[in-house]
Amino acid sequence: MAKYMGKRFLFTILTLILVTIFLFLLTHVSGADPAKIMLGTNATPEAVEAMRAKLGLDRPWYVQYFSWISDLLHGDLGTSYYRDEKVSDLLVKYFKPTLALAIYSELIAIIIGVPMGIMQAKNKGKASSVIISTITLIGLSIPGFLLGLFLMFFFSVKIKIFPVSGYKAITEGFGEHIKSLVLPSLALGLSQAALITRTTNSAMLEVLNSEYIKTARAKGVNEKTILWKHALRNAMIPIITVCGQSFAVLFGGAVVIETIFNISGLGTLVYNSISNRDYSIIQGAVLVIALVYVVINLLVDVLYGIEDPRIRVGGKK
Amino acid sequence: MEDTIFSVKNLTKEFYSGRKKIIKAVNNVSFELREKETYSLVGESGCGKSTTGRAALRLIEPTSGEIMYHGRDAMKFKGKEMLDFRRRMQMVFQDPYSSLNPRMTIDKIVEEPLIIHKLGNKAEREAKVAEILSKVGIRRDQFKRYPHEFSGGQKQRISMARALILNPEIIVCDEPVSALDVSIQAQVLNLLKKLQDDYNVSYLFISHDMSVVKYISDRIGVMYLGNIVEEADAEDLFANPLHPYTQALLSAVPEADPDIRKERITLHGEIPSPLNVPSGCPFRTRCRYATEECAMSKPELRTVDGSHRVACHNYNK
Amino acid sequence: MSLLEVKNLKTSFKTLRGMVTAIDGVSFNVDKDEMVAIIGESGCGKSVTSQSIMRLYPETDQSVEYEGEVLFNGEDILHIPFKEMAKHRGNDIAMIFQDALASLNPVFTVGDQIIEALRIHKKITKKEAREEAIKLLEQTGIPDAAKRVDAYPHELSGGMRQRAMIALALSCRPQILIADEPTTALDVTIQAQIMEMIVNLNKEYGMGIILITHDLGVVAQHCKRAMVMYLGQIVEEGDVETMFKHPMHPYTKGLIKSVPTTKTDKDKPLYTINGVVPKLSEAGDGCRFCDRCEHATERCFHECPSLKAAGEEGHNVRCFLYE
Amino acid sequence: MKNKITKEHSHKYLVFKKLCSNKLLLIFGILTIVIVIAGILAPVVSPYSPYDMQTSLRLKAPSAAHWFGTDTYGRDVLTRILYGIRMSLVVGILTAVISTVIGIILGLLAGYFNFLDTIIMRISEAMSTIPVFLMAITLMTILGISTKNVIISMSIVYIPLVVTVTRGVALQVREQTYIEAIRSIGAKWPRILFRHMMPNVLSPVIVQATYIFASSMLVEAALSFLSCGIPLPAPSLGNILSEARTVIFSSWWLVTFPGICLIIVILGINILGDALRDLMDPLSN
Repeated sequence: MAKYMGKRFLFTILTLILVTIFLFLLTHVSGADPAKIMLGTNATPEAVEAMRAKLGLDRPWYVQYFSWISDLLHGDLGTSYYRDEKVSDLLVKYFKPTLALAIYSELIAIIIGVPMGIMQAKNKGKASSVIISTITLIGLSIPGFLLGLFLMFFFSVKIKIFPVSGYKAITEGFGEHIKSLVLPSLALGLSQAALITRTTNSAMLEVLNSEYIKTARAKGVNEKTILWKHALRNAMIPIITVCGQSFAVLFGGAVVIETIFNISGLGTLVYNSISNRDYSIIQGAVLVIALVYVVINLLVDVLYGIEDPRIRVGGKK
Repeated sequence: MEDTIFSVKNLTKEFYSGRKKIIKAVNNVSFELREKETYSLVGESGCGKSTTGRAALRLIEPTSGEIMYHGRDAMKFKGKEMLDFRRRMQMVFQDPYSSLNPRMTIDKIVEEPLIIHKLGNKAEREAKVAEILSKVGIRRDQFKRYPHEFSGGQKQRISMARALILNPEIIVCDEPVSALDVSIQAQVLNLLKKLQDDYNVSYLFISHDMSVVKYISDRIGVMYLGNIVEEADAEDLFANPLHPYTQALLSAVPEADPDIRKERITLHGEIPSPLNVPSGCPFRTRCRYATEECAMSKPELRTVDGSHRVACHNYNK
Repeated sequence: MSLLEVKNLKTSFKTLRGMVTAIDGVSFNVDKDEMVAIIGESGCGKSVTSQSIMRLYPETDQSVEYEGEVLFNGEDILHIPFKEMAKHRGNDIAMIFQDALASLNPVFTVGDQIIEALRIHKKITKKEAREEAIKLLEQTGIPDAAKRVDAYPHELSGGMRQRAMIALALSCRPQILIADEPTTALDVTIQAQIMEMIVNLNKEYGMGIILITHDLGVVAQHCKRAMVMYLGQIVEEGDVETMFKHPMHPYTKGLIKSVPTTKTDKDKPLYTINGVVPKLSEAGDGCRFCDRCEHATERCFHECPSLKAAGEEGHNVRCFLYE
Repeated sequence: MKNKITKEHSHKYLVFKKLCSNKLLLIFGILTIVIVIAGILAPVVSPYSPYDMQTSLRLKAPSAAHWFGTDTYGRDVLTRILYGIRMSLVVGILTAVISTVIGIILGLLAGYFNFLDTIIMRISEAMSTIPVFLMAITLMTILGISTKNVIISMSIVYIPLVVTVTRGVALQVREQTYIEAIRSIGAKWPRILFRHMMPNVLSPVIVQATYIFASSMLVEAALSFLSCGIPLPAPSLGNILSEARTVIFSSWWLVTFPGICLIIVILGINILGDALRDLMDPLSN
């Protein structure tokens, strides 16, 4: 187990290094000149040159990369091209709403997805299973932003039980906080719920077809225990995987939903930076989200170990 | 021996398990194959018989040892020589279901070797394919079918056709009948014998089924944990097994004849893991005659009577 | 009254092609102390027979239909509610499967799986169950059982896993043990050990055993009575010695003759049965073996013979040749 | 015997018949086909030009002349939707094809050569740490907004997915005996890889490609909705919705019709994907 986790950890570091190289290359390949962007279109060539020297952009690319990395390791993500603020400060400020949104969406996705998937597998061949699979398919086909617009139109404009937009921090009262995030979380979480339903269903079906389920039945275990103890334990790995991945997807999807619901989170920050071509912020935000993904995956790996003795004992697979 | 066409000497294949542990799957194995003869390697799972077959063909590179083909050193073959070696040495595999490409019709499958070796033009190739397929008992109207439309026995016939089409000298048959139903086994065994007569091929026959081996072989090598422990003419081996392992193996074979209920030598314990081969004689942990000497030194394979060879300290000369 | 009476058992499965009958009219008895073999090649329905007796197929989605009766101590367990069947499984009738690695749940220890079985059917504490589990593992010849009880299936060797599987099946001292190809996946030397153990269970505890196998050797060496199945039907049944020496049904004859033994003459080709086993869905109205039979007459293609007594007592055969 | 009745039908036919028994899916499938055909024939069937602005006709509700109403610039919504579907389909198909072709090649190489496996899979894993949508929008910012760049960015985004799927299947196929057999005959790697392995990894990858097709249409719509996708004034379903954002609560037809069309088309492609998956399932029974 320790060896397995050590290996996973090393891979994680490697992945992160690759991500930084990738992000670094992206901004370099794009040919965008931060100095020009910062100084605006009317800047004189001399001023741009001076700015480039100040930012260190006149150095060779690998020197720039390593100085960027060493800054990163010190928690310094650079300065925004537009606003006179540190990227790290901005990210911290905008991170919380997105995190809250992602957590609630994930909860919705899991609470709906896992039981639906189990029901679908349990009732295989019955009408209820067909209904669930059809709903799932529809859920996968509705764009989050459309769902968001619809929910907003119905619940905020027509019935008026939820606010149209805006985000309330938890410090402004838990009720308000939840209320402000219900619709965005639904808009974001439902498609993931569909995905989790699908995965849970196919994982359960596969397990229920296996020989050891027959053994369990042959020794007299009742069907309920077979489903919830024997089958679910074994189907856990794909379910955990898809839940972990969906969390990262939610962070990505937040860009659109936050814009619609006017939540000032990472998504909005990225969106606003795009029109300004404020690469330092985009770079920072993407890096943070990649970090979230990687950490979640590491947690998922730990869960694998706890879940599956074949990984825990013997370090195989 | 004059008519020896192929021989291996001190063939060894090691695998790495993890970073440091070495598995000696094949340990100093030597045997030779004469013209139009069937030499069998028998043993239980994990004894290294299949690995020996593959290493002898250099399908996996041996760690050390000598492979002589018509007096030439096959370990040094490269490029055209190697391609020619591949052409003269063919293989038939155990699993009929996965040994044929499911996306190709069987006439294409059988034609493929000719294309790889650039033999004949299209018309010639087709004629040859038709001839060989008819020979193994496939009807002309079945040529354009896909493998899944055939039964296991028929698939094994098609595999034979694929191997024979290049006019090989030697065919390595890796458990060719063990995946087949009993009534089909007999058909394939008969076919193997008939084809040997018609095409003058030699077989290196790998199997765990003693009765089948007895029926098909001229000479037999018994393997245990990567070593050949006894080698003899087929009749001789069954009439007069010398190694305690061979004796136990023969007595354990359930004969499909209620009259032959023999005195059984039950071996206790299990085959040791190849990661942890006992010192000295590999069989000593399960041998009822084991002495101190057996733990000290490894017995060499020595000739006792004509072509009968055995590796055991306790056999009195 | 026999311990287990199977009467006219017919099992059909729902497939895309409609209901397909996998076994058709299988009848046999198993007495206490008796070891009966069901012989057949793949697809003959021998495993379906055993799993139908245990009712292991999920019945909630109507994908399986049973007809006939399975009487255990006189009670028809084929038609009692599915839930009640669970009480018999493991407790009265237990089963061991071919592939022990696939048949043991990978996420629970061997001990946990035995303890679970014990606690379903007996009112005992966890601690008692654990001690019982260790005892069972010892009985099945697992060395160091007190330690192995906490091992996961993947940590054991093939032979050990099959022993653990047997320990699990024995946990509630069932009256009938169904062994479905228990030694097929094992090496011959290990095979011999496991078969010896199964034979002992039969002798010492008087457990009725149904041995399902394709290996004629195993049957010839260990069983007294056997049934031969072909395409979902029993084609011949009787005493092993007589049947192996004087097989009656052309299929049984062919099967026995085509298997090489160490006494087979090497210079003669082996006897073979022509053709291949047809698909279940292609079975016609006539005798199911007619396409491959040397003796088939016009009648065989239109009419299916029934299983009738022939030869010695207790010997039945499904063939017009013996009418 | 009742077993014999449907004997002559192939397995695929039976699966297809079973799929058609789900009426709801069937209806959506047929609707999709209608919409897709209308989209393909947009220049022929649409009564107006998608770019003609008529200020006098601003934001008119659906009528006999304009079935789906008009937008803020007085353009016919139906016409724009038809052209928009065309655009979305083209972008989706190209994305699916490009990412699949590149992904299959990389995935096969990774699945066959151990040394390439580590390199390709590490890079692919690093790329997939960035969520699909975020990655697409980042690439769009850097490459600049144009239709071509939408296709390029989305193709890049989906390549790791195809690589992972292909490699997974390739690893299984590589272990099949027929690959060992063809190697034992003396075949070289390009032949093994592209003649023997590729046809056998294709089915799951094609199923994956249809999902990419659907999912890339979703992403394209979202990108365009945020004005980072297809540049205006070209119609795409995302663009139409994006332009409608400001008047969304007063002019319902501007969101409803393009929204429903988008959902139906994506649903239809997903149904196609599921059907392919079931049809290509290795022959059971």
